Amino acid sequence: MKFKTLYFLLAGLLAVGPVAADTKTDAEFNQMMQSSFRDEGIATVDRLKQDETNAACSKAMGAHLPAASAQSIEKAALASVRPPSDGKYLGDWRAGEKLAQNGRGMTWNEKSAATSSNGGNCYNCHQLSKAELSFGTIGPSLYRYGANRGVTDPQSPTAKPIVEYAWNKLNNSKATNACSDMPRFGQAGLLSEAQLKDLMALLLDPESVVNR
Amino acid sequence: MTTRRELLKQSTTVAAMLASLGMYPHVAWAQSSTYNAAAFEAKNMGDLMKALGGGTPQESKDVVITGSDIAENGAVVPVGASTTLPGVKRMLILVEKNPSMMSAMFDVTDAIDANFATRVKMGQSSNVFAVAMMDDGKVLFASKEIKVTLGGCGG
Amino acid sequence: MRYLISLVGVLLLPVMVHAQTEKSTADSIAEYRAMLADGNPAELFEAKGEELWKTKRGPNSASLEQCDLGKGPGIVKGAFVELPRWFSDTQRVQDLESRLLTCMERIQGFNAGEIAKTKFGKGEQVTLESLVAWISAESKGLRFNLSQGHAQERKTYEMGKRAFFYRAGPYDFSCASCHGQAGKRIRLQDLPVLTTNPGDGVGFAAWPAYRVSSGELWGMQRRLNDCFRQQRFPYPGYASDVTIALGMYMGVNAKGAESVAPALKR
Amino acid sequence: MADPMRIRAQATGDKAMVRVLMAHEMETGQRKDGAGKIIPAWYIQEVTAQLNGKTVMTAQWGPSISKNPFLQFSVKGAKAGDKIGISWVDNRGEKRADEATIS
Repeated sequence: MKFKTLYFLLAGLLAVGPVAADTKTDAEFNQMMQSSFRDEGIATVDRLKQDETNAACSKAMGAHLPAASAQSIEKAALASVRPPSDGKYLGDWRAGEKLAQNGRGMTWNEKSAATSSNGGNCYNCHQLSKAELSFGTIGPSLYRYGANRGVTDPQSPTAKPIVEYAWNKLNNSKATNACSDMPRFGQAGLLSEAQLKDLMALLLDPESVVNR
Repeated sequence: MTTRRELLKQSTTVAAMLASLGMYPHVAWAQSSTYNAAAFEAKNMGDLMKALGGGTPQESKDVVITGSDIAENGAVVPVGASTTLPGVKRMLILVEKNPSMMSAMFDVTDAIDANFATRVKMGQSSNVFAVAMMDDGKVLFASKEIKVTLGGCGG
Repeated sequence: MRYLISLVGVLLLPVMVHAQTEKSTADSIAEYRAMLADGNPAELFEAKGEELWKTKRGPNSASLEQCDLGKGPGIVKGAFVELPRWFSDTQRVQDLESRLLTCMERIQGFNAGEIAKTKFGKGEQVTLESLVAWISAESKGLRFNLSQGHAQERKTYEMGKRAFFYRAGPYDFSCASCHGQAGKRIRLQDLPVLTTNPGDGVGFAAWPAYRVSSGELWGMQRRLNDCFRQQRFPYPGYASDVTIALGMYMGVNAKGAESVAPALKR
Repeated sequence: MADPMRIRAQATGDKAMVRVLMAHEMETGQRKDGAGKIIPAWYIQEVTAQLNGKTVMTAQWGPSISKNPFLQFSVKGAKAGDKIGISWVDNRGEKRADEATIS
């Protein structure tokens, strides 16, 4: 009898192997997350659901993703970005600066998840203008972003690759870095096309506080 | 540490008890009838001096204002006002751009130094003043700018 | 010779002025914090917390003096720097605040579930603020030394680690987005790295703390709650499993760090 | 009744440095609550300090003193064992008095 139980146990272990342990921990973890959070205003529990990108980056725990996995995420992210509907990449840098200063959006305190109630949160992580001393350092400094890249006329063909890179980054940060810490402002519906253009102008307009 | 706390707690409890019975021998209650409401409503130096009966303030290097150049949070900004000049009647702490200018007014006696530190609220970056009102009617001041930064995420 | 010196002085002056403005922000902020360090209003909460611990309260009209924070009934000193830990009477890993709920329910007869649902700064949550201020102060200067001896303590650590790196929500943030690397800040606020010991009195070793922005005393539960808010996550339950697991993860990582709690924070 | 103050008084030479923390909301009367209603002003207006029962300082405060106020000053001719008493009264007439021994 005892032998038989052991046999079944062993057979079970062999059949499922380490995958079973993983699945069990996964289930326990998911159970912990589901039972620990509740809806509050616009911040509902379904926000805990992960897409493939977030799932892969979470699992890596800060380490680099395998090259193939990173490339496939970046490729899909890039494919999600559309150029501006009217072909114009730059809006108003003054509106962009206001957005960059605004750190609000999407918390359970916010009444609405509409793009109009969201800020760009840029200064939280980046240096942008010389005047603003209160800037974060999670992301690289963007001070003189356009000027340092020689952008004197954002409309010019020489500026095109720089303009497009910035547009892609703002729309879907994962297009250039699979596990970027930056939100996907366009793809996640956090900012409207017009708002994104204003941020583009802040970065690339030679007259903007970033470049002057 | 614990001893000090125990001691303090005992003394404060006793104090509170006696005070509530109106029997506390050492500490007299502060009097509210003398509160200078007009001075605390003044929006500018002119109105303030009118309310306090002082003349035109003059800048003086004998008056010292202490504070950091930048305050991480406007809700709590440490400020100090002091002078070693003899004959000080009152020391004031003012924040130029607050809705009302004066934060605090200290009456100086022979038993204390004209040296006070407290913490004030600042709605925005502003000049902060230490003002010494002298026995001879002179009003002396020192000022410094304190920048209030946006400390957190702004969310 | 004198000419030479003044010439050098003139030449160096612009450089020095430049260097000075470069570092002035950080210096001024440090100066600001130093000026506030003496006279932390958390002391007001400590005094109240000690009194609340010893006062007969609740439906059972009992004090918390027999509460077991892990080192035996009534032993407060040193308890804070060993929490969260496994408790055999509840068969759970508990942090300080979760454990206080247990004591308030079992000893004083309060409804722990109701207190957990109460908003911060209201009702019995106010009691908890003062209690955590005093209890943490009783371990001030001691070093964090969480147990990983029990299987559940090790498992809770692993769960906390996963939660720490769990990216989700509209911004794709995890705890690690802000606290995964050393030397980063949001705006001017320094961010402790929490995947390792960030140092004495930093990160996990700096909470509970008096927040000058709101004039409130925040325990680790409220700290984590506001982290999740800014992470754009849904609302974490007070003393929920994920908060305790994160406490275990950060606390074990902080092994050897000196506790300065209750600290003073922006 | 208001919570007790924390008073620390330490003698150095012929002076004593006094540091006080008071538990008070110091509401400005300019903030609004969640429903958009003005929260009425509530703040300490007068502070008095005594050395062994004799008044050595009086101060008047406005609502722009920070919540849970801090005050530091030094008293001349004070020595260890002397008593420092602090009292305050706010704009609602609420009062508090505490005492500490100089160490």
